[in-house]
Amino acid sequence: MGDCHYLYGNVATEKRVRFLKKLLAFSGIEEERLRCKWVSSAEASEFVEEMQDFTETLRALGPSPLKQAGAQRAA
Amino acid sequence: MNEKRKEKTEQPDDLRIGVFICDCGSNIAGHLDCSAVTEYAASLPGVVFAKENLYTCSEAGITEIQKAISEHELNRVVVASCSPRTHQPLFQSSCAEAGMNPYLFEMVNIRDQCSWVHMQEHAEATEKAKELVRMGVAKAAFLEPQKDIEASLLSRVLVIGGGVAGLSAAEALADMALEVILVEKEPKAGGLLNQINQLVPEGVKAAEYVERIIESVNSKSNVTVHLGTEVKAIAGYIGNYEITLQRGEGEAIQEKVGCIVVATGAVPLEPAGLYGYDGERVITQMQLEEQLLNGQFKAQRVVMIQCAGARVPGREYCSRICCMIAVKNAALIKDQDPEAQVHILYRDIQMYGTEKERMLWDARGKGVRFDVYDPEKPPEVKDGQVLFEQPIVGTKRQIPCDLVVLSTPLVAREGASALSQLLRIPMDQNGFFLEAHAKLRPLDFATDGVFLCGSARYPATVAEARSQGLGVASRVATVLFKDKLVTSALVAEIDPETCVGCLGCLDMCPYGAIEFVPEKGICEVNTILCKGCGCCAATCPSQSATLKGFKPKQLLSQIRAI
Amino acid sequence: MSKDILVIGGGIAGIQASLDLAEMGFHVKLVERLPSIGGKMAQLDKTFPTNDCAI
Amino acid sequence: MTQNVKKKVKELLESGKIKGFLGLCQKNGHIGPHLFCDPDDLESMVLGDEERPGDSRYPLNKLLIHIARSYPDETFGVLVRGCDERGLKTLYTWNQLNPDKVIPVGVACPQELADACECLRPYPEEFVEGERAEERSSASVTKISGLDVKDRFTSWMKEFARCIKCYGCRDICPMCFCNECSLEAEELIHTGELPPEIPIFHLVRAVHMAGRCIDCGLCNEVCPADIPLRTLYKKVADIIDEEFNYRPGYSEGKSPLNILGSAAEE
Repeated sequence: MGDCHYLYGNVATEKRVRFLKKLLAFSGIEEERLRCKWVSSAEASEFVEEMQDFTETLRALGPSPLKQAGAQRAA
Repeated sequence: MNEKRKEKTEQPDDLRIGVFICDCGSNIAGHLDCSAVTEYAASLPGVVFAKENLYTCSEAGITEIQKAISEHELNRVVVASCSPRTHQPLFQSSCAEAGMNPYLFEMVNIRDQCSWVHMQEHAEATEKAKELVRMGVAKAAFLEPQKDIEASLLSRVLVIGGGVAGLSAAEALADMALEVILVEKEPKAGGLLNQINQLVPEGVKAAEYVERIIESVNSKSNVTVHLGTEVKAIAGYIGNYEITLQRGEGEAIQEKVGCIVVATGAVPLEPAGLYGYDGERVITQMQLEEQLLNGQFKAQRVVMIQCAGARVPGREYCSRICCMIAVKNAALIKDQDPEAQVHILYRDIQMYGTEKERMLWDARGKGVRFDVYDPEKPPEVKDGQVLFEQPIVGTKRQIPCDLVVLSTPLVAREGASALSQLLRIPMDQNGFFLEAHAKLRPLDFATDGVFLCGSARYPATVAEARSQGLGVASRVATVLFKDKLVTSALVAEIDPETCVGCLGCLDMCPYGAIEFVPEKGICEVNTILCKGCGCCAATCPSQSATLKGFKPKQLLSQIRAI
Repeated sequence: MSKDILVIGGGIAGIQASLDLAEMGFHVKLVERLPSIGGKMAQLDKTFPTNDCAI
Repeated sequence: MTQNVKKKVKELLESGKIKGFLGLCQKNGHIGPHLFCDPDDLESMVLGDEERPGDSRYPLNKLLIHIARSYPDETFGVLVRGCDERGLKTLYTWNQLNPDKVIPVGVACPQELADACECLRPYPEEFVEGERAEERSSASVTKISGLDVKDRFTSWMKEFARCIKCYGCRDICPMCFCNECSLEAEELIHTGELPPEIPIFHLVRAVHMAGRCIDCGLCNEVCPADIPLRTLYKKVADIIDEEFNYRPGYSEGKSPLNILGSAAEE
């Protein structure tokens, strides 16, 4: 943290994500659908691992309720 | 995608986008179908020309882009190739040469972000490359021409601090024919070297060494030295700083400079309350230096205690240079009087480099005794003796002595935080100034135009302070040798029509580039200070603050192209 | 006096010197014995103590 | 019930401490905001409790922004309840009002109103009228939090589906002082469709309420579709408090989301 090219950009992001996760949860959207991780350009394997893990998480959660709501509205 | 929204992101009519897909030899073409991507790019709305190149960054590739700009009257160019970090400036300047505004150029990374990460998935990688290109083209449609920001540069430098680092910087800057203003708080330049006896391994007298640099600096007509003077105020920004100096109670001096070098050094810790420190029987290495210098040193039996007040809770860093100083002085005492007993109690010895390691072995050869102590059970100074426990064998030992010398760390100056606020430069938890990047930009601050050298950054040896001083001069020269300051136009702007002056963005700017203008009741961006990080744009609730090149319209069109 | 500069060695020091000189407006010729620049740094993975990627 | 307020305002006006007092008046059977400038003209002043306590509230502090902008050198008095005072404090931090130019005159809300509002502090620091009612916690938030995630989504979608995009919640909101609103930005919210894209429309507004909403509940009152927006924003305030120990109108200084670095969290 704080080890950002733009000094404190990632600190600001982290605060917002913390807020957003809880807001999503309260609105009925699983907070696991939002994830924030810092991976440097030198950490390819960490990035791959993270992405695969996130993909798994999303698969397990199933389609987003937003998508279903959108489909219903369109119909 | 929602039909209605599609209308909203409708592209401008007069678009003539050219797309160049790079094979990067086999780096990209080896893992996905570049021809298919090119064909696909040609079909995208607004695209009038698409071409595949073996190496877009080669002479041939560049010529191709330039030719296409004139032949097909392109008003946007998208290159899908490697990382923008590598070649974006080249492509942009090439576009500019061909008469297109360089800010109408967009780059798509289909190598690092596509071919390299999907090496075994030819078909999928091709599809992803198409998507990436589609996004790039979507954003390019909404790019706006920009003009680089230009500002004047004063070829003058303020050096704060007249120790060896600041003097060296001033000397080198003056040799580059830049005008230098050197400010030293004390009535005499030279810093800590004035109190030091001699320098190893050459054995030169510290005072003579620093005097030579002071004379050299004084002899230069383009250096103004202000002794006994402090910096009171700093306004402005890179290229045009306005400085207020104050000499004692005298009148304030106003100066204008283009760059600032911080060389304020550090001070040895005064070990009040440690090991019975009294300045007579228990002294610091700095006081020992003075005794050796003045010929007042008389002790027969000396014990030196390393890490006195260093690497302890609250001051956890290693001051790096104290071990070298202790070994230097121990050897010197033995040289003066081979019968003298010198004992160094240490936790671990930091003598980096073969030359310094040699000094350690030489000192051992001369009969200086070294013993490890356990930081959990530090030595005790009592009745002319030093008591300590040898950690491995657990033997308790008493060393009778006439003099105890404490090796205390260099600590940050008290005035450091005031200067840090004046200049808006960061400090670490120990009060030392924090460089922009420990390895890549060790002498720069993140703030453009302000540089750093010597022990103000971290305890440094004389040689290090000198080389940092010389180094910082060349860093300054990279800025001031130009005719004018040219910076990227991709900075934040605040719409004066919609800003309500809520100050929401003000504290979010890490560069202090946003200012509230009370007469207008709104905030304004200083485009020279702004680095285009976008914190303000992300915070502004009314989208009054936006970042050029990353406006909501541009980003959203890119996102919606997925 | 010619204002062009020859830098011998394309490792981290030579590259930084060339970049700084180029920034100052000098014309720089960087000579490296090997087919690519980068020197020892290019062979390292991470660099101590900040663990930045060396390349 | 208005005697003390009238007395106080009369004093302030007569002593010249304030140029005018922004309060409520009753005319032709209607209650509305009014700027009282004459100490002898306080007859029609009311506190806005027509049929039930607090049923005729207005975002007086929001109106004060506009008055203050036209008369930047004058000081004005304003009628405040607990929420209005939080609003003033927050508007000071957002540089929309100058605390040196505002003199609040406080009234405490009756228990009935405090209960209905689930108000954490139904009284201003100083008040000349009413009695201090007991604080209430947010049962409505707890109720929704107790639902399972799918039911929460369904229930909110049902509420939001009634939205007719009248912007009433925003227009009444004393914390919505922007000149230009993201909810009208073409790139974010498209036009010509009802309800507006849900839940995005309401979540965008909820995000903008973070570190701002002072829980006055006017959005709830004004909403023609009875969407429990206040509950949503109460939760927003709770989150900011849980995560950063900051609650607008109660805590000092700026929202942690508007301060760089993590210093504000400690």
